[in-house]
Amino acid sequence: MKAEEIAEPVQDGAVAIESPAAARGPLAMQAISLNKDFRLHRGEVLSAVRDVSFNLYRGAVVGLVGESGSGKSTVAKLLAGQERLTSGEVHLNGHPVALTDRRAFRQYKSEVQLVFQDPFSSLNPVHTVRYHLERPVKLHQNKRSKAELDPELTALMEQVRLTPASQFLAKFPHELSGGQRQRVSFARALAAQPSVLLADEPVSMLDVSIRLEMLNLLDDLRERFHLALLYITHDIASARYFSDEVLVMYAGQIVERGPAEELTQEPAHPYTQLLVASAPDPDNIGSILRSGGKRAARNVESAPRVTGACPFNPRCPFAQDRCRSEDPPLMRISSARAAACWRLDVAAPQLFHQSEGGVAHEGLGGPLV
Amino acid sequence: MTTTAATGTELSGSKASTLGANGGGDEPILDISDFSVVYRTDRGDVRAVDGVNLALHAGEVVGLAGESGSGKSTLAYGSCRLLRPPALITGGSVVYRGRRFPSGVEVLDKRPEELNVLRWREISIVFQSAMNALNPVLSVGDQILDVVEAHMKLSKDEAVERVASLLDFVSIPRDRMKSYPFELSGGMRQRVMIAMALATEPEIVIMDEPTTALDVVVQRDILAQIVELKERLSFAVLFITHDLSLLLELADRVAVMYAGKLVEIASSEEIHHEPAHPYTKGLLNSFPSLRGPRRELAGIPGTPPDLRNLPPGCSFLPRCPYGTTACQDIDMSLAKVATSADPDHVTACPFVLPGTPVPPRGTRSNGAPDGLQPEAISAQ
Amino acid sequence: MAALMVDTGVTPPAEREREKRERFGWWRRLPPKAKVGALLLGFFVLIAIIGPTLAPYDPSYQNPNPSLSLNAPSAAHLLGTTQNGQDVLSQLLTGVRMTLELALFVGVVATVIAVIVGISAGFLGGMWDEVLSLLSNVFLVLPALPLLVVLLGYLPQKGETATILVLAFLGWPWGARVIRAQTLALRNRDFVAASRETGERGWHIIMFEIMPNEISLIAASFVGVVLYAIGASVALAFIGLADLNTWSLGTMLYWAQSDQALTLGAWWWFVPPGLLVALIGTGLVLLNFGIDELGNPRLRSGSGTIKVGGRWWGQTDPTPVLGHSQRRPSRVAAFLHSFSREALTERPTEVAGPLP
Amino acid sequence: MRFIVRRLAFYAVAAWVALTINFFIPRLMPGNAVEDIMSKFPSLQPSAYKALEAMLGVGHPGSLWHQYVNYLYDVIHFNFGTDVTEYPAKVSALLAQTVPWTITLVGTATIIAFVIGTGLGILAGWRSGGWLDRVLPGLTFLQAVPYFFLALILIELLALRAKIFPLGQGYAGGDIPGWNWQFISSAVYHSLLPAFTLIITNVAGWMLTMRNVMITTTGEDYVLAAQAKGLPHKRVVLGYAARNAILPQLSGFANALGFVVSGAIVMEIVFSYPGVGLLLVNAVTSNDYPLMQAIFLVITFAVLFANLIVDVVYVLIDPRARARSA
Repeated sequence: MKAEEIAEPVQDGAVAIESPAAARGPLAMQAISLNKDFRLHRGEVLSAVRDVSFNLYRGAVVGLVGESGSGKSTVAKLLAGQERLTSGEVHLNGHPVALTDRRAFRQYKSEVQLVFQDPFSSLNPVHTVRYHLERPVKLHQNKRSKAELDPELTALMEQVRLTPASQFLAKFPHELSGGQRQRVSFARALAAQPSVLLADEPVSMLDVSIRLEMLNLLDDLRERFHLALLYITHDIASARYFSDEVLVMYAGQIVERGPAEELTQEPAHPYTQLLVASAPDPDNIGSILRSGGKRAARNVESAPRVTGACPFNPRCPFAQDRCRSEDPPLMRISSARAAACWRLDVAAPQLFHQSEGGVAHEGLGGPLV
Repeated sequence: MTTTAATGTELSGSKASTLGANGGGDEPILDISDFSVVYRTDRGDVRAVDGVNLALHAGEVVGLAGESGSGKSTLAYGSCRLLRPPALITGGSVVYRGRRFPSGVEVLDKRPEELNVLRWREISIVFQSAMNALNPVLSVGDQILDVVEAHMKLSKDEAVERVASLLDFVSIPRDRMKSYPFELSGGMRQRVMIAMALATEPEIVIMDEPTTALDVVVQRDILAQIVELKERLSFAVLFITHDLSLLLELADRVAVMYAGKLVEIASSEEIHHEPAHPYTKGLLNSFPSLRGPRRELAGIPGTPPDLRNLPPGCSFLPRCPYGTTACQDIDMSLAKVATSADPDHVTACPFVLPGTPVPPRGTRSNGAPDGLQPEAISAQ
Repeated sequence: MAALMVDTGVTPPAEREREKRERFGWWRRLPPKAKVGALLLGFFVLIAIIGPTLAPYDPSYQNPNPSLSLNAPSAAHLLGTTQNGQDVLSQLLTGVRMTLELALFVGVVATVIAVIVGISAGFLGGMWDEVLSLLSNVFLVLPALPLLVVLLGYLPQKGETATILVLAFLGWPWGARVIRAQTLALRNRDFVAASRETGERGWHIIMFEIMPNEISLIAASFVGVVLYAIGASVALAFIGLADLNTWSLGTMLYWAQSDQALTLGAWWWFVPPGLLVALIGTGLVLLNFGIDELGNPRLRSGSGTIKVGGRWWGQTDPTPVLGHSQRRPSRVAAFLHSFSREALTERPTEVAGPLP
Repeated sequence: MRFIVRRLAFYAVAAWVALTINFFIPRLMPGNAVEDIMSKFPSLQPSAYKALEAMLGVGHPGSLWHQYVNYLYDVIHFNFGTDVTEYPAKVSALLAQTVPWTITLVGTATIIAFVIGTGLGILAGWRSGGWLDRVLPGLTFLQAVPYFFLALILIELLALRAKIFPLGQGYAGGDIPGWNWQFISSAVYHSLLPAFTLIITNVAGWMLTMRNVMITTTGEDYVLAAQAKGLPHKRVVLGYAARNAILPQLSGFANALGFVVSGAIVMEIVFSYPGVGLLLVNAVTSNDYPLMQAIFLVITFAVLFANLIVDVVYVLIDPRARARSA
């Protein structure tokens, strides 16, 4: 059985795949066939994002997972309006977004906010916490007087659990720890009262011990304000922990998408399988690392991108001639899952021998390790 | 020593056998005892490492875990005396007992030029960021050659051949010798660092978060390579990382550090199944797992204490879910965990025995301490 | 000056010290170099302000009495007289004002140009950056003084305004270049993107997010331009390319030289103006180093050292150990040590390990 | 290669800007320069009026563009016109007499100052806090002293009073320029004091900047790594720290060349040294505009050429620049 026979190509990923996030609330944002090319110095063009489509729903978390350089941060910048789209459309609450002028941009910003990865560089060192929060409140809530501002700032600080608020408001960024700074970043984003929050690796620069606390805080905020949340990360385990739907990006494309639990427990795409197999796992004492490190000789260095081929084929153990000559589209595996691979029948056979919806539970690490 | 003409100089795999004679012996190859380091600042001394005892045996992988600022890097670099002012070693002893120094060398007594005999020849380091640790204007081959020429008596040709075979060893094509660091990918640079660390066949390799900056797949690959090389060359590894889950897979023993002190040492299995110290438990609870049921995790609320101004007694007390007022009186010395299967399992927390469940999440709001929770102890 | 360079970064201060520190916080935090520079400059600025009123004589008054020509310093003329019987001290007190005034104007004009060009090039990027950077780089490589000489050579009136404009015209590129580089770096920092997220306008981002982070750089480039302006204006006046009827430190040097003050042994006429130029310059250079050190404390003299066991340990020494006196052996001792038994056993004697 | 081509293009633009400024100065300045010259030099024949106009372009027939093109054509053919003061000597001949003196003296002194300053800076930066580092603030005084002032005092003390050095000039009065020992030794002897003054006023600046870069570089991980590798001290200092620190120092050197040359102009006046600086000032005082402009161009081109050489050296030392230029 060929992959196409069991998995039909998905024409419009945003529509044809039922997002598990849809159950949480109404549709907030649609990314439709986003493309972003960067012109490099010597006339070359880098396709950082290629044909990426997905939906964000109020109250739900969509996790976007990929390695550095996979284009996941560019997706966030495109959605936030920080980068210009090469082609594609973004819809907000059902209407296409056109950032034609300053006013439209500012209006968009009161709906969509981006939280940055590095809390050490996202706060201006010369300004106090108060300044960082006052500006968005003034601009988006039009509260100008001190009497109006102060209760709002205090409320914001309490929402991100920086108390006593008055004490923290007077501080400069360098007087705060990394976790406290990131809380300020959250508060600043909330001050615009957005409906969509894009979080670009919001915890990866923080210490391991406080990462979960921050993720839990983000989750609380999502629930309280009914936010549509895009969670971008390189850590697939935290995506499983935190999101409803997971999208896996490789070389600018979404190579697999599906409900977080199903996707991480039974990855279909060879790249997702590799990602899952590579994640550190404390339950895995006596793993390859400890038993003498039998290393599969993989070509992990990124090979030059060849157009019209599966981007993963140089590293893929299942690669065939077709993978080197034709770029696979996203193909539906089940109502909520899809993967872009010609060799799904070989890479993840158990997904197709079961009745739809039933998921096999023997681990998948096998073929790669 | 002459080598076969065909292959030139090659790295040995036979050190393991020479070590076999004393490999299982009790004498550690690196014995750090009562080691303390402060940073002198305008606003007082920062006690970065405080009275630490740690032993590393030949061929063993010891993991050193803790959050940033816990002193794990200071401990490792301090024991090689590589810390820069205003760092000052205020006491203790670091004894190195290698193949060539069976009677032991006190590192802290060495004069500057004498240290060069130990450095790299006996103890080498894989730095966290290879990009920063490699000289940007020298080719990677020349940088490895520097080490070989400084520590080994080889002819120029032999030295070059050795560099080439070292690159072979870490699966980098030989012609990359002439490449500069900026021409290599992140993974390749880290491999070059590893090749360089092994160039003189040291007995100890300190690895300072060698894979933190890399993507998980590359990270996995490089860790596997390190393990493989360790099996062949049998050096001891001191592996520093904030990622405890990684250590559990990799290390024979794990030492957990908090606020300049070691709070727990045990075998990886023991740390994983029977963590004794609340901080270790917290760290273990900080990693969402890909396998097993999805569970609510809490991490460790709060922030590490100011090292200039530590709370009395246990320095973890303000963040500890089990803390009692009695914790203000303990001195944080390591004591054996009687119930443990590992006879060498020690911890600095005298009150919590292995197996205590972590209290449910949600009782705490922010990083500020909620006050002590004596019932947690009585529940035990 | 060396005595002032006492290291402050090592000894923990006592409590009383800390109180004082808070009261004079900003001054105490200044690096010693900046303090010396600021004091020197403050002194000369004061002279520039009140100097002319203190001058005992009219600096231009030529005493017809030949016995008052080229008098050595005396009670009546504290710094002696010129060949024309003019009072040197009065000329100095007037000249400092003129020299500093000119340098200040040049500094302001050139710095404003530098800030505008540097920030627009760095912030706007693209074509703007290409053109503006090219412009500042071209002006940077053109040798300033010959061009100044040619420009002023054409001017029939070589007055103050002309000199200021010509000096400012050639004085901005260096500042523009460093400000551009800094703006480029800041523009890529997340906090600029974050303020765009907040919905801030471009000018607000420039004025309130980027500029405040460049204050020390702008100050440094201002000080640099002032230094250049003093040096160039004095040199131009010395060549004769200035209004020689006014009194500045440069014109004083011109007259002293053209009337052969040194050859006639009138050191009191020639040395003071030159010395003042050097002292003002020293003040400016020290101030600039101080600004650098504020931004990068590691540049402070002795900041990377710690005193242990009666010896200073530097950046590149092994970490010192308290209570161990590990004196650095002299070269002779190190040479002798290399023959000792200990050294021989520690020598690397092995070659590459045996084959498997 | 790309890098070199880019730099060459840049210097071409810079040269063009200098030429254009040069072309427009006489046209933008107030007054009639030609009348000015004619009245100052009664010895000039009326026929010289045309030549002056042609050179300065004042009142010249034809469009401005036409004049501009003619001007560029002349410059490219090294035709700087006729000199006024020493009429009818060619300007290019005067330049040929003076340029070698300046380049030899200023070039040598600048390179020596740079090498000594950088070397001392390496030592001061590596041993931050050492004695060399502590005398540094005192050296700022040397950096701030006006060059000509120091030179005059040294002439007074060392030449007039102590009679160790000659008073000035490029060579002794009786010597005839030529490639003979007597002349060369005389020239070298006469250049010692000017060179010495140039060096001591410039050394401190190079030393201070190099020290700062060196301190920053010493803090880099690769220097720590070199120490951890147990390399010999010399190798760590020179191969790892200084090798990297020299790169920003070289860019600074390139940028400062214009200033160094400026200082040298005043130096030549003080020492009556027969170089272009003295020629320039004489030209200015005698309103010899054509000569003034020609000298400005020559100095500018020399500085641009020196910059180009520094660029090439930079590319040779920095593999990253080499890769970019490939």
